[in-house]
Amino acid sequence: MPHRMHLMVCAGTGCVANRSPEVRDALVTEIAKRGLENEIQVVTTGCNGFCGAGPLMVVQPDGIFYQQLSPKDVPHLVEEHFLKGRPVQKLMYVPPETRTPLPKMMDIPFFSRQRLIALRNRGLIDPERIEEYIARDGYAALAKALSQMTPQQILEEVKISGLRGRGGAGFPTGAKWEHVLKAEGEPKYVICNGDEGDPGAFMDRSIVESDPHSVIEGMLIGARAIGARWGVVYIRNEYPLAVQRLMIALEQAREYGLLGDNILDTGFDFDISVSRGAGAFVCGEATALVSAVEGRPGEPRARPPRLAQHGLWGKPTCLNNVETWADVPPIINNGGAWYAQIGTEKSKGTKVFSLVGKINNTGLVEVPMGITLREIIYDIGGGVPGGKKFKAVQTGGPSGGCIPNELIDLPIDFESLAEAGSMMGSGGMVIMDEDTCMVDVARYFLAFTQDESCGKCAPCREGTQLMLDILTRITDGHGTMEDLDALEEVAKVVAETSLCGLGTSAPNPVLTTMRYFRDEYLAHIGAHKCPAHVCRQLNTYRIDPAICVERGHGCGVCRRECPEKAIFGEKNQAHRVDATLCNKCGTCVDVCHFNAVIVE
Amino acid sequence: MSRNGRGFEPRIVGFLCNWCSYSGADLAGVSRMKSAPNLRIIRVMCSGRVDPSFILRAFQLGADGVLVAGCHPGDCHYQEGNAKALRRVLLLKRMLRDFGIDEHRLRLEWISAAEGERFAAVSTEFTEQLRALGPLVLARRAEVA
Amino acid sequence: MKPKVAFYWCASCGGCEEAVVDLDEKILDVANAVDIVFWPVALDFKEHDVEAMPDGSILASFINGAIRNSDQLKIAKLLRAKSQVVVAFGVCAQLGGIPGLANMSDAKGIFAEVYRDGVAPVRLHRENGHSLSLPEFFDTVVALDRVIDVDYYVPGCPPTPKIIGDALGALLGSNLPPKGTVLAPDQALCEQCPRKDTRPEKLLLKELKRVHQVVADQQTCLLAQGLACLGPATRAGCEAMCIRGNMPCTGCFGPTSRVRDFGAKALSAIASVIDSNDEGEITRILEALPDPVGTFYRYSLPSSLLGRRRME
Amino acid sequence: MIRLTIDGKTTEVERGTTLLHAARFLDIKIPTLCYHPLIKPFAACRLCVVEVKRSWGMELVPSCHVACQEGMEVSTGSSHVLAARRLVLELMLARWPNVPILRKYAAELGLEKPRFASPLRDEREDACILCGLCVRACDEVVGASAISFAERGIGRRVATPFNLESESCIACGACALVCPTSYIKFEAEDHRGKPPEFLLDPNTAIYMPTAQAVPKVPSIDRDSCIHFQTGGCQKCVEVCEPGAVNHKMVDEEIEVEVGQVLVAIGYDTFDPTPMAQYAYGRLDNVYTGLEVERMLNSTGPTGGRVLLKNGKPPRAVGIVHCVGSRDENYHRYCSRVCCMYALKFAHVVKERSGAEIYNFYIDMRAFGKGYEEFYSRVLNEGANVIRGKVAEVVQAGWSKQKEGALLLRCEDTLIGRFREIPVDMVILCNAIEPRRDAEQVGRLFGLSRSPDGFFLERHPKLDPVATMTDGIFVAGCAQGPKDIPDVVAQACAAAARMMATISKGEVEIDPVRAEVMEEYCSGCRVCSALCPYSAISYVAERKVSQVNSALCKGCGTCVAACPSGAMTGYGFTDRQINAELEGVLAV
Repeated sequence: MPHRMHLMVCAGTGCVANRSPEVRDALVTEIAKRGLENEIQVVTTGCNGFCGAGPLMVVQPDGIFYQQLSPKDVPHLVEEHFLKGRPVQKLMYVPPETRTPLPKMMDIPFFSRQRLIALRNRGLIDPERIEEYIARDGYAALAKALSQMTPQQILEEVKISGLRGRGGAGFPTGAKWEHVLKAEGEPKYVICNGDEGDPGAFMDRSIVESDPHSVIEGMLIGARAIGARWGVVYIRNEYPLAVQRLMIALEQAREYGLLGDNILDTGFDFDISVSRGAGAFVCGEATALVSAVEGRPGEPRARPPRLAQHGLWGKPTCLNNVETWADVPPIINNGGAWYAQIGTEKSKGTKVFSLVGKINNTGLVEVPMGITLREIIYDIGGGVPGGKKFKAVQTGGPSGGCIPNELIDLPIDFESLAEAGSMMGSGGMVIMDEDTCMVDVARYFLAFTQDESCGKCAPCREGTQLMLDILTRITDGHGTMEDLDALEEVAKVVAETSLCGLGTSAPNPVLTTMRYFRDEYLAHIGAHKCPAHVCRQLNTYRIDPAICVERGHGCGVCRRECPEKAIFGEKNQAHRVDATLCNKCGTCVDVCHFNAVIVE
Repeated sequence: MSRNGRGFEPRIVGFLCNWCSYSGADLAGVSRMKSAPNLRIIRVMCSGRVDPSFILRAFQLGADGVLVAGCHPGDCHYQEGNAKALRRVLLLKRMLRDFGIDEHRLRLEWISAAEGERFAAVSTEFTEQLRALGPLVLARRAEVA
Repeated sequence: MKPKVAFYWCASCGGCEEAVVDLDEKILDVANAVDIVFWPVALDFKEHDVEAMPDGSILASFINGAIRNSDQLKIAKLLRAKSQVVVAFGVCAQLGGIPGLANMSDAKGIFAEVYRDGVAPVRLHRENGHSLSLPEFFDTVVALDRVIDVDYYVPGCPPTPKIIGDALGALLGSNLPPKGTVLAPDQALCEQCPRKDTRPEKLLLKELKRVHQVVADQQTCLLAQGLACLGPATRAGCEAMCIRGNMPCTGCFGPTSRVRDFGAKALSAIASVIDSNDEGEITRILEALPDPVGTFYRYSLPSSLLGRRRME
Repeated sequence: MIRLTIDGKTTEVERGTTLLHAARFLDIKIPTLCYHPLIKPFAACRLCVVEVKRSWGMELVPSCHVACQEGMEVSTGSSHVLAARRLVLELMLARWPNVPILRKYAAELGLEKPRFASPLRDEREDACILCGLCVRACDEVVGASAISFAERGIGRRVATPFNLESESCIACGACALVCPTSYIKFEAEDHRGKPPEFLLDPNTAIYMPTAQAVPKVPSIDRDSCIHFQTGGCQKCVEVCEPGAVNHKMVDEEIEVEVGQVLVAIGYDTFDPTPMAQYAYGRLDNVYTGLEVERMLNSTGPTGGRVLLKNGKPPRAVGIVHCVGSRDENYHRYCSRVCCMYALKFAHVVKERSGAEIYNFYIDMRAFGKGYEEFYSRVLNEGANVIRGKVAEVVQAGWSKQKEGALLLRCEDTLIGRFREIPVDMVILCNAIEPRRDAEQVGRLFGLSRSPDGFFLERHPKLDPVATMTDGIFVAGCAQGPKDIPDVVAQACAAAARMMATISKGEVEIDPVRAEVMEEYCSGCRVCSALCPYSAISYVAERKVSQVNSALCKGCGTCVAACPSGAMTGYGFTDRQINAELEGVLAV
């Protein structure tokens, strides 16, 4: 008798970190205790996408969405909902503005506004069982491609779809495949770039964790189209769960005859090996990735020749991002035209963004190209928490730029973001509110790219170092106007003359922050003030005598904790800070229970 | 029989090899070196040419001493001629002893083309040595019939 | 009238006499062909019989043995006078033979050795009216041609029947060979040696061995095996009888006509094939020839260049 | 062929030519740092960027790497390009302010001082600017891959694995050669562990022996050429258009049939090191005659100028005659040429450096034609000659400070007084010695040697160029020390002698040789082992030995040994020698 109810417990890395397996175990034991084990089946799925609400569970078939579960809720939940059939209000999602819980997952705007293609199977299948993937039309596209379509037709379909690379540059995938198809040299290779070095980006991870077979199928179809013999998945070793699930998926695919020799009896031989990245951001760049796979130091080389002519082991190679490969099977199943309807005139299909930062609904968002920032932030993201004002969004990670509030209605696609000075990038979207200092953000991202620079070409190696040095001086209050000009000049030249993507895109955060938030720079340099009070050295700390005495009764905690002994005052009297001694460490703000310390 | 009144003058036969000892003797002469005149020189192409019969014949003809002089080992113009001479003289010396002839009467020396001094010294010294030994008197042939 | 021949033996071991008898039945042919007038060992003719013959009446007299004492000298001279041709028969007559080795000492030395502290022989002994005289014992043994003129020589110790036969044939034949010829082939023994083809490419000896020290291989050349075989220096003719008996040749057929002193030539040959250039090593190898005179002058000491040992 | 326009000049280049080469072809100067004609382009310094017109605008590309495309429009000097170059340089100067090549390029672009300073500022002039030329040369050209980049980003530096001394480094110096800032230095040490004053041996793997070399053709020094050690490089092959360089050439031994040989192997010079009193090898500026000859040579290390080790000209020079010659402990003979070349040095050194000259001699042997006149001329030019052997050369600092750094202590036998002459440089006229390999050469040609070790002539007075063996001649210093006129004379003499025999057409061989009388030979084989020239062979069918008269040299050893007297030696038959014996002992 099939189970009447399925509990889809999320086991993505985010939820696992919040101990979702304990919730699942509690459920299993509780169901067993109640003797319901052959009626209700507990399924651990990949990342559901709404990481901010984890650990979460979706009860199928009725689609009830429970969030922020803990093991101690389980007995009550099982009895109430699963036995008595009354969903538990307390555990449901409550949108910030309306206060009324929304039981159904699809009613929650976070999910309803999204359009899932790459993440089509998220939260619906157990990634470690190929049968569930096949159940949802898995490998149907491959069968169709191998048996009913010629490589040329596959290529045609992808071209029609208008699919463009989701790695960041947005190079038309069809054109890239054609280059590799035409290039001489045997054997040919297809590579899946799962490096995802951007801080704050985790969409590739969750695709591989929740639906590894979609990537495998995509690569198989791609290989068939361009006549490749071998595939390599370059996956970050810092994604252990993704690596593990990928290995399981590859093994299962081989058992089912979907990888190896004579796939599906069509005489097509193809197999995939896994190469684990050692954590260098620069290895996300195609040529650096190839040399890393070849065992040489991860250092980009000058192009041309492009990978299509001279890639892995010197043979023609087609390198695409995880998301790009994941989009291929639906295109084959539903046809390129279907895919081309979605998105804007030049940027077709959907893009997965990892919505992080100062946002209520943190998580993975797959939206059609052309959607505006406002919709993502407010409709899907649920706005900025804590009543703070939205200030800017940083897209494309350290290679991207910051888009100010004024451009909130910017439709998102490759060209629009580039015009705004940023770039699509891998899809990282960091929301910043008024408490974020843009200069510090620029410094943070530059510190990252400077540290990750491979050091091969002079402009990137010396330029990032120099820009970081200037920005640090500005955030320390020692910046001068000449520094600002020099910073801009260096940024431009580094962007123009660097050898690889890292160098050319590293200045974007600086250039965009200076373009849209020049006033903050001037504040730091001229007034020696950090509007967002993030740059401590520019803050002055003052104790509000009224609050200190009335509420705090001069408790003196700040006086004791101050490392520089810069706070004076007696019990029950207002304390004050001696500005000359204060090293602006901010400890007093942290220790005062009564928020008596005012930062200007 | 003393010819110059200085007592017994030994008669010495010297077999000198053409390439080394004979040239050495010539060099001694050219360098005006003084040496005993008793040596009667017979030039042979190599000390290896000296047949023991000649040596016995020399003694039989009344020689008091025989000198065989060749090149230093390894220097021989014919590579190993002097080695053959060495083998024969060693065996012949043993036989002379049985014949009652003092083996010092037969002498084998290595003298290179450059050793004029040495040649002079050897011939003078050999002469004095034989003078001390005295004449070699062999049974005259006519003794029997 | 059958030609008269005479046989006589001086300092001889009697081997040559027997050699004549060795002709077996052929002795009869000889007997028929010639009239033997003097053969002390076999026929009872006396000295005075020969003295009675007219000079030159004997066609050929075959004298073997070296001249050791005055008696032998006398008869040798007598036969020379009575004969047209004198043949030195056997190596003792030709070169001095084994008796010639006595020249390593003199009469006094030999008597001292033989009679040690007993009575030494006295030349003339008178005893109650009778006298007994002995021939004079010469100090030095000499070969026949030192005392009389010898026409032909028959080498060997003893000459082999074949050599004797050939010699007689030559003598009785029409054209006589030139005076002084040695009636035997004029090449070295190696010519007739059965082991001729086993000689090595390079004949060099690292070791010399004495006959009693080793049992020689029957097939290969004895000299190549390190035994001092004097075949290369010895005249052929005996068809290598000793070598067929697996013993090295000791040179009894004497030197070839071109060699004046057999011992010196044999010494030169043996010394030359010693394979070493180092004085010490050569001396060590030569230890295997303790008695060079005995080895090289076994049959020809009297006729050698030095002739005898020099006595103090 | 590809057509493109650079700075307005259109030109045609072969497919695959890089923009940099095309520009240089039009002699447009583009600065480069990490580019080297013999190494694959690296495109890391980005100094060589030029502007290329693209559909979407102007793109800066590295000209050293990007190949020309049909119809490309390139600008190498636009303000945009120069600004970019200037700033890249400024970034590098910020980190390495004093590197000469950076300052040179910066000056060309009108950049004086960088506006900013890198936290990792390195003031050294010979700092490493991470251009990677050394690493790429070692890897691609030499093939030893002994060094590589280590660490990443700003920490990037050139290092050997684990900073340990690399075993695969073959000390070929390629890295030092290509390093634009000489950050990698190549120190050569001579056998005394000191940096060599003169580099007598070639300092590059392929070198022209001297400017006046005959034939004037470069040759490869097999020990220092990289190709023979790692199989890589062969850059000389690449750049030689006529393709004349061939690493596969090996010495081939060719056999030449000659009738005659002239042994003229010359001489070696005496190494004065054992004569500790002359301090050769211990004190600086003490040279042998040959080293000074090299110094005076215009193509020599000092270009012909007389210089001390510290580069300054000497104020006083002492020339010591008879070093190792006319000396009981070393060579008793006089080396004959030293006096005259010592005087030549006196004349030339005085003329070139104006130094005070002191010649220390025993007897001034100016025996040749015009020699005495030269000697008096040198004396007039002010050379001081002191008759007395130098006892010792010491460091001046020992005794009271005289002007020179070295002191020559000797006894001036003409005035009977002990003197100490201060000089800056000492020239030792070291003796001429027989060649070290004279022993082997002598044995090869059957030449015996006179007591002084030089080859022995047939007759010192009557036949100085012939030797004991017919057809073998000796000339020049191989036969004894002599100067150039005498050597030339002897060479002509030897040549004349050889021509004489050649013109005669046939060679009289010595009548003296052995022969077998086959009718007497018993085939006993005693003789065959004795012949060193294997002239005696055994005829199997006739079972007799036989002498090959061409090979037989007539030594007669076999004649003496032939036991049956079947071998005779013409010229020295037994009968002849016996007759001689009877003759000499007749009286």
